[in-house]
Amino acid sequence: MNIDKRLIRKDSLEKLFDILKKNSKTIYAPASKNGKISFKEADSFSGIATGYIQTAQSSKEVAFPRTEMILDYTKNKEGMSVKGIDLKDIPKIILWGVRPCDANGIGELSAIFNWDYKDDIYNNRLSRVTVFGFSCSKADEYCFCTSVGGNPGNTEGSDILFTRLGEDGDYLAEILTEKGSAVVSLAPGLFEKAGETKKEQFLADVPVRFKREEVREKLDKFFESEQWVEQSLKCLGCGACAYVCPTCACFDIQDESHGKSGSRVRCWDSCGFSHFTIHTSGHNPREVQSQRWRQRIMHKFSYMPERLSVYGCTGCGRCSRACPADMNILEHLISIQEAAV
Amino acid sequence: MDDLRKLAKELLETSVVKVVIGYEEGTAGKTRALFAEKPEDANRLIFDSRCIQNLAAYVTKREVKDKGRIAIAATLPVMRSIIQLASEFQVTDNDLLVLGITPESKLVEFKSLTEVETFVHQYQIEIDARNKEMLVKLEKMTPSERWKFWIDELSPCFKCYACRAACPMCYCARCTVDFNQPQWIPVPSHELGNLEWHFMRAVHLTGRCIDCDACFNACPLAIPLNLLTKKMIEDVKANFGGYQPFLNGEHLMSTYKPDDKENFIQ
Amino acid sequence: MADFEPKIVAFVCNWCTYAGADLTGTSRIKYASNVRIIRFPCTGRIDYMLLLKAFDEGADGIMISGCHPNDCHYTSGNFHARRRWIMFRSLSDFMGIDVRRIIFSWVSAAEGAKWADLVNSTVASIRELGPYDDYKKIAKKPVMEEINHG
Amino acid sequence: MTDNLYMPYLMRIEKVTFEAPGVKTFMLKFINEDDQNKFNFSAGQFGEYSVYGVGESTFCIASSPTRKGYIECTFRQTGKVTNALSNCEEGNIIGFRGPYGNTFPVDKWKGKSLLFIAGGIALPPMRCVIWNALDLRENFKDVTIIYGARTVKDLVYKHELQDWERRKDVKLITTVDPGGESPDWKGEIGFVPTIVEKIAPSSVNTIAIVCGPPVMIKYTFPVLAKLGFADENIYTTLENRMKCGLGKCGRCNVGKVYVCKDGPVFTLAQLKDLPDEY
Amino acid sequence: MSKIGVFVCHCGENISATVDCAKVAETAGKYDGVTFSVDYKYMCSDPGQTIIKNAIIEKGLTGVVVASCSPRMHEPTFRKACDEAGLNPYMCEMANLREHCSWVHEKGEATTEKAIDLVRILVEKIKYNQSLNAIKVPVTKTALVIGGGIAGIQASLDIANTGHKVILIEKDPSIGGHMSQLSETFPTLDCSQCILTPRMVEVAQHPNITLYTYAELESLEGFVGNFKVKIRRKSKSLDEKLCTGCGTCITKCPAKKIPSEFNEGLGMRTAIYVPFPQAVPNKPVIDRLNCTYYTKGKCKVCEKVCPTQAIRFDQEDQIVEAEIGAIVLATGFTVKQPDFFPEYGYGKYPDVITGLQFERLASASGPTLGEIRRPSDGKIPEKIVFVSCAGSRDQAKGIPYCSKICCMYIAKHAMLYQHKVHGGKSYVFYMDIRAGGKMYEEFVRRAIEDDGVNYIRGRISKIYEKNGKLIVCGADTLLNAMPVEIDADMVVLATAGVANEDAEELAQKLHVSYDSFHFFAEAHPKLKPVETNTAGIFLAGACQSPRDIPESVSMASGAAVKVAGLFSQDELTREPLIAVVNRQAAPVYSSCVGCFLCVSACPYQAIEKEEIKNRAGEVIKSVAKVNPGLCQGCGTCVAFCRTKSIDIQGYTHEQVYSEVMALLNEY
Repeated sequence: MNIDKRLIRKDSLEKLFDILKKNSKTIYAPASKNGKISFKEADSFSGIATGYIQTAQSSKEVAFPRTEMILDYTKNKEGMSVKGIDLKDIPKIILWGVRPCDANGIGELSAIFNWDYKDDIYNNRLSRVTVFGFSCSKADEYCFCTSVGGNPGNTEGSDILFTRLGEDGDYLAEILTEKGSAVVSLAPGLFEKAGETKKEQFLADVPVRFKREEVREKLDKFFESEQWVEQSLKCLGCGACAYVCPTCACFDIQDESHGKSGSRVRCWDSCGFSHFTIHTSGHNPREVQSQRWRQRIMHKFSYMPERLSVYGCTGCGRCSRACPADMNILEHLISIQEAAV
Repeated sequence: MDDLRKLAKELLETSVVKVVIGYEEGTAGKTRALFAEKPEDANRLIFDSRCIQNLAAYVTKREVKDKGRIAIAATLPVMRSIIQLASEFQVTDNDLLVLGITPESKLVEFKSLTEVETFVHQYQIEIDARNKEMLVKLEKMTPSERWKFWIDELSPCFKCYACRAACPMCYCARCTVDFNQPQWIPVPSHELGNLEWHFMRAVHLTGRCIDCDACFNACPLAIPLNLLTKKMIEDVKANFGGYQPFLNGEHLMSTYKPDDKENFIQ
Repeated sequence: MADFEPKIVAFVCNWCTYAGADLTGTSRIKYASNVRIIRFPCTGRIDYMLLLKAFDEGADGIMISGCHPNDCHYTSGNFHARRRWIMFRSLSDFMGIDVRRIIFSWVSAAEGAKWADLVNSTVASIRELGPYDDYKKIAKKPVMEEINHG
Repeated sequence: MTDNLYMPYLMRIEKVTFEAPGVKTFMLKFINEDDQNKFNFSAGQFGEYSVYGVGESTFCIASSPTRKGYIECTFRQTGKVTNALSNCEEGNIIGFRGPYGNTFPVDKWKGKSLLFIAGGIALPPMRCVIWNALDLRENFKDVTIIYGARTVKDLVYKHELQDWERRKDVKLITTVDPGGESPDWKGEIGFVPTIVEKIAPSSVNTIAIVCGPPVMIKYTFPVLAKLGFADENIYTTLENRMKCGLGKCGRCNVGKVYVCKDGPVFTLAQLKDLPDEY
Repeated sequence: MSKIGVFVCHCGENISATVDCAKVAETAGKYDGVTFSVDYKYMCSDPGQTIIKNAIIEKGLTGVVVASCSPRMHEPTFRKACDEAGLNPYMCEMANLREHCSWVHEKGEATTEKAIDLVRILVEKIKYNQSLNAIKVPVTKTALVIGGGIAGIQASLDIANTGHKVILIEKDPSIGGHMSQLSETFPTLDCSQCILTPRMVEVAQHPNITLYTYAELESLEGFVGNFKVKIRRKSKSLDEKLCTGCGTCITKCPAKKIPSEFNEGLGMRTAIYVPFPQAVPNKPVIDRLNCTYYTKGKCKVCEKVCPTQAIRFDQEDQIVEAEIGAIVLATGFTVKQPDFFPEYGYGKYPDVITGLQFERLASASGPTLGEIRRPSDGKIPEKIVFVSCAGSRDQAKGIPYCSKICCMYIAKHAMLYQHKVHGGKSYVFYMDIRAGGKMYEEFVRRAIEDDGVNYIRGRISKIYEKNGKLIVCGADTLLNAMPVEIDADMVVLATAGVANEDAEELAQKLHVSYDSFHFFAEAHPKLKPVETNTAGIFLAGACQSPRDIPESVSMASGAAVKVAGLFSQDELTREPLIAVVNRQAAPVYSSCVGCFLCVSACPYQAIEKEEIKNRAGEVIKSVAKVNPGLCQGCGTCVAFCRTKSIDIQGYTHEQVYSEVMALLNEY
C-alpha cells in the first residue's frame, strides 16, 4: 500500500496514548530504571522515557521473552498430562517508541524462527504486536545502522513510524500497515493531513562506516585469521552482547519441576558462554573465547545471509554499549573489512 | 603515565614478560583493557581516573595465561584481587609482575607478590559513602520492604553473567549455576532464578570480595548488585574483624573462631 | 489462620541433635508433628542452598541444629557451620528473606526435652507468622510477569 | 497443540534392554494412536527424548523405519537427562520430539555394496540403517559390518550381533581393543582402523558408513582413502550438542551448517568443507 | 532402574499404637520405583529380617527402606541383613518412625501423615544411593608412648606385655617423672622410689620397648594405624654405647653450682649429670647451657677423665623416624610456680616453698637426706604452715578447677613433718578437704587425730617476715572468720597442678583437642575417657587433668588395652561415608579449580593437593584430593566447595536435594 502520511501535533501524542489506554490497549514503552532505558508496560504517558538514543535492551522480548513457558506437565494415575502454552492467552501489545534499527531487527529475528520450521509461539507473539517506530533525531558513535542497510528513518518493521519534525516540533506519522491504520481509526481526529513534509532533514546523521557485503565476502576467507584472537582477548565471555541484541536468538530449554508437576521453559542463552557447546564428554567444539567471538560475527555476517538470506545485525550498537570490556563491534567489523587476506 | 609506558616497553623489549595488561582509550570516553605484546603497543597505555575495570579478571583467563608471563598495571583494587587470587593458588610470582599504581597514581614496580601484599595492607577496604547510605537505608526497611526492593531491582536481570565475567574472583571453571545434578540454581531468568543466582553469588564472594565494583560496572542494566557484596563486607568486618586479602590464605569463611557470635542460636 | 499447619523442615546433625530427638522419643515427650527431620553427618555438611530450596518447595519454617560448640563429633564442623550461618542469616535478612522462619539451635544428645520445647515453640511462632507466601509466590512461577503474561 | 514445535509426543517405555555398562535400549510406543499413525521417519534421523521435570536429550532413532509401530533408542548414561532416563522403568512415560535431521540416502545406494564401520556406543545410529538395509537386502550387494568396542562388555546389541553373525548375507567382523578381550573371545583384537586396514574391504561400488568416537573416525578415514574410497562415498554422523533440533537454538551451528538440520548425516566430502568445530 | 522395597515395622505396639502402619506401607507401595512394600510386627526379629532378605532375592530389590526405630539403634542390623541377602548394605536406609514419630505424637491422621513423609524422603533418597564398600586400612603394630612418668611407664609395659612393640620417649634424661621425686606416697606411706624404680628398670630391659630419653616428638603425619613420626633425640654429648655410667666425669665436673631440677632447686648438680642416682638410663648428659666448654669454649675435663672416651662434644641432635599404629599421650603436668603469689612471698622468702620442694626435703634421697630443714639457714622448723588451694579453685588466679591431689599430699606432708620433727607444730589452711578414695579420708583423719595436725578452714590473706619468722595471716571461717596469725618458720604452698608449657603446641602437632587450660581433651567425658577425638591417639595420666598415682596407672592400663585392641586386627575397616573430589576424563580432569579453601575447612587435614600431569609430565592443573584414611566424613568441605566438586558418600548433593524435594512435594 502506498504510505499514508499524517501529522500529529506535539501535544496530541499524549492524547493518542490516553485514547489507546481507554481502548484498554496494553502499551509497552521505554521507561528508565537506574538510568537504563528498557521497555516496560506503561500506565501513563509521563512515565515514557524520552531523549534517549537507544534503549539498553532491545524490544525483542515482546516476541521472544527471556524466559517463556513451553508446556506444563503433571504426573497422575494414568501417567502424564501435558499442556502446551495456550497461544490464545498471549496478549495484544502496542510497542511504543521503537527505534528503526530495532523495528528492522524484528525481520531478522523472524527469519531465524521461520527459515525452516515455523515457530508458532514466536509468530503468535509477534502477530499480536503493533510497532510504533520513532525515527532517530540523534545518534552516537555506537550507531551504524547505515552501514548495515538501515537508516535513522527506516520504516522497515514498523506499523507506524513517527518522526519528530525538529526539536520540540510536531510529528510526522507514516502509517505503514493494516495494524497501523487500525490504530489510527481509534483516534482519527489526532491524525491530521500532512503537507509535503520531508522527514530526512530532521533525521540524525549516521555516516556509513563499512559495507556489510564486503565484510561478508572477507569473512569467507577470514576463518583462520589471527584477528579473532586479538579482537577477543579482552572479551570476558559474558552474554551481555547477545542478550541486548535485537537479532540474537540462541536459547536453552530447561525443565523446572516441583514433585509431580512442573513446566518446560525456553530461555535465552548465548554463543559467548563457554558451556554453550560443551558435550557431556567434556569435549568442547568452541573451546576458547576467540572461537566463540568468531562464531558470533560469522553467524551474523556470513552464515545468516547465506542460509537465511538476511544479515543478523541492525547497527543499533547495543552490544558495544553493553560490553563490560568495551569491545566495539563497529571497530572490529571495520578492521575485518580492511584486513588484508 | 610516561613512566608506565617506559617500563612496559622495557619489559617487552627485554621480554621479561610476554604481555603487559593495562588500559587504553576506548569508545565514547571510556577506557578499556590493552594487551601490549609488542614494545610499540606500550605507547597506547594510559592511566587516569576513568580506568576502573578490574584487570585482574584477565590473569586467570586461559587465552591470556597461554601467552606467558604477564605484567599488569594494577590499581589498588586490582592488587587486592591479585593477592586474593594468589591466596587461592590461581596466580604466582612466576605468572605475573605487578606494576602498581598507587591511589596517588604513582607507579610502583613490585618485585614480588609479598611486596604487593605489604602495600595493599596499608589501606583498609572501605565502603564509599553513597553506598553506605544506601545500605543504611535498606537496613532501616522492614524485611518485606527489602524483599520487594530486591525482587524489583533484580527483575531486569536476564542472567547475562556479565557480573560473573567481570569479577576476578569468579574464575571457577564450572560455576555453581552450571552444575545441574542437582540443579541448585534455576537456569532461566525469572524472579526465583535471579534471586537465588545473586544470593549464591554474594555468598561465594563473602570474605573474598575486595569491593572493586567490577560486577556493578559490568551490569548492562545497572542493577545495584554490588550492594549485596558490600553488605557482606560490612558484616564480615562487624562479625569477624575487618579483613584484607592475605597471601597465606587466611580465608575468613573457611576458618572460624571459637568465640564467633552466636546470640541468634537457641 | 487457625487451621494453618506449618510445614517445617529440620536439618540436624547425626551425633547430637538427631540423637537428642531420639531421646525425646525414648523419654516419650510429646511434641507437635509439623517437623520433618533430615539427617546429616554434621552441621558442617548443611549447604545453605538447601535452606533456599526448602523455601522454594514450600517450607514455612526451617530448623537447623547440631552439637554445642566444642562438642562436635568432628571437632569443628559446627564452628564452621556457625560462621556460615552468621553470614547466611545477615544476607538473607538483607535480601528480605524472613529470618524469623529459620531457627538455629544447639541440641545435644542429652537434651531431649529441649528438642521438644524447641519444636513446639518453633511451630507456634511459625503458625503465628502464617504461610511463607512471599517465597512460594516467586518459587512456583516459571516465567516473569513482565511481557510473558500468558 | 500440534502447532507447538516443542511439544513432545508422549511415549510409553515398552521394553528396557541392558546393552552394556551404562548403556540401555528403550522400546517406545506412542500413547496416542494417531500420533503413531502419522509418525514417519527415515534412517539416520534423531529426536529429543525428555524426562519430564529433568529435561531433553538428543540421540538418534536406533530402530529401522521399516519396523512400524514403535521406535527404539539406545543411550549411555553421561549427563543429567540420560541418568534420569536410565532410572526409568518399563511402563514409565517419557517425551519424544522428532524425527529431526537428514537421513542416510538409502535409496541412492541401491545396487551398491555397503560397508558399516562402528565403534562403541556409535553402533545405534548405524543400527537403524543396517536393519533398514537388511530389511531391503535384495537392493544391495555385499553388506559388511565392522564393529569394535573397548572391551567385550562394551559391545552393544549382543543379541543382534549374533543374528548378523548367523546370516549368510552379512559379513560381520567384531573387534575389541587389545586387553579388552575375554577368555572366550572369538572376534578380532585391535583398534577399528587397524582391523579395517587388515580386512581391506573393496571400495569398488561400495559405500562406507562410519560412526564412532572422534578418534576412531579420525584414524579410519585415511585408511578408507587408502582403500580407494572417494570422499563422496564415505558417510558419517555428527553428534553436536543440540537443544531444539529445529535449527534455531544455535548450538549445533558449525560453519554454515546446522547439524540438526543439514545433518547429522554427512559425507566426508561435506565434512572437509566445514570448519573444525564439531 | 530402582526397585525399592519398603518395610514398615509395628515394633510391637510401639509404632502401630499411633501410626497406621498398613496405610504407610500401602501409600509407599504406590511411589515411583517402589516395587514391594509390607508392614510387619517386628522387622528386627528373625522372621522380620527373613521377609526383607526374601524380598531382596525374589523381587531383585535395588534398595531397602526400613521404617522402624532410630537408625542409631538398628541400622547395622538391617544393613547386615541386606548384605546377607546380597544387597550392598549401603543400599539400605531407615526411616525413624518410632523415636521421631510414634513415641512423640498422639494417635491420628497427622502422625500417620508424618510417618508417610518420613518414608517418602528415604524412598527418594535411596534412588541416588550407591553401593559402597567399607574402607580397609592396614595397622602398624607399634605404639608410641610420649612421656616416661608412671603413666607412660605403665602404658608401655602393659602394651609391651601384649607382645607389641613400643617406643617410649621422655624429654628428660631419665624416666620416672614426678613420682620419682616423691618421698612417700599416700595413703600407705610406702616409699615412692622403692615401688617405682623396679618398673623403670623393667622398661629399660623389656625386649619390646625401645626407650629414647632426652627425646621429644618432632612431627606427626598420617592417621590411625598408619602414623609416621619424627622423634628428635637431643644430643647428650655422649656415646652411650661406650659410657659405663661410672660417674667419674660427674665428680670431676667443675661446674657444680647448677640448681637441680630433680631437687626442685633445693640442691645442686653438675653440668654433666644424671638427674638422680636411680636414673634410668643411668648415664649422664651434658647440660650445654651450663657447661663451661659450651659457654666459655674451654674445659673438656670430663673428656679427659672419661675412661672410655665416651664424651662427644660435637654430637648433634638426631632425628629418628618411625612408623606407628597408635599413640599414648602421657606427658603429665607441672606445678604452678607460685611466683604469681606476691602476697605469699614465694621467691621473696626462701622458706616459702612448694609441695614438690617439700617432697624433696622429706625424701631420703633429697638434699637434706630426709631431714626437714628450711632452705634459708638449714634450721629445723618448729612451726610449719601448709596452704592448700594455692591457686586452685581460684577464679582470680584463672584456675577454677580443683587440682585434686593437694588435699591428700598436704595431709601426708603434715604427717611426715610430725613424724620427723617431734614437738613441731603444723597447721593446714584449707577450703574443703577432698579425700575421696580408698583409705583417703581415714588417712586425713589420722593426720588430724593421731598426729595432731591443726586444720584451719580458711584462706590466708598474706605472708610477711617479721624478725626471722614468717607471719601467716588468715581467717578461720569456722570460728566466724576470726582472724588468725601464725608466726611460722616455714610455709608450704600446695600450688595448682597445671598443663605443661608445651601442651598446646604438642596437641596441635597431634591434632588432638584440648581444653581452655591446655589439658588434653578426652573424646567423651564419661564413656571415652582415654580416647581423644583423633582416632588412634589415647590419653594416660595427668596430661588430661591432675590426678594421683593409682588413677594415672589405671588410666594408663585402660589406654594400653585400647591400643592392644587396635593391634589385635591386621586391618581397620572404616565406614566409606567419606568425601570425594570428582574426577573426569580429559580435557576436564576435575571441575575442581584448586582454590583449596576446603583445605583450611577440613578438621582433619584430610585434603591434599594432587597435580594432574599430561603425558609430557607437565602439571596441567592441581586439584584437591581427599585422603580416605584421614577423612572422617563430616562433609564440611562439601558445603564450602563453590564448584560443587566435592561430594560425600551417603549424603551426596543428589541425595539430600531429593530428600528436600520429596519432603515438600507430593509424589
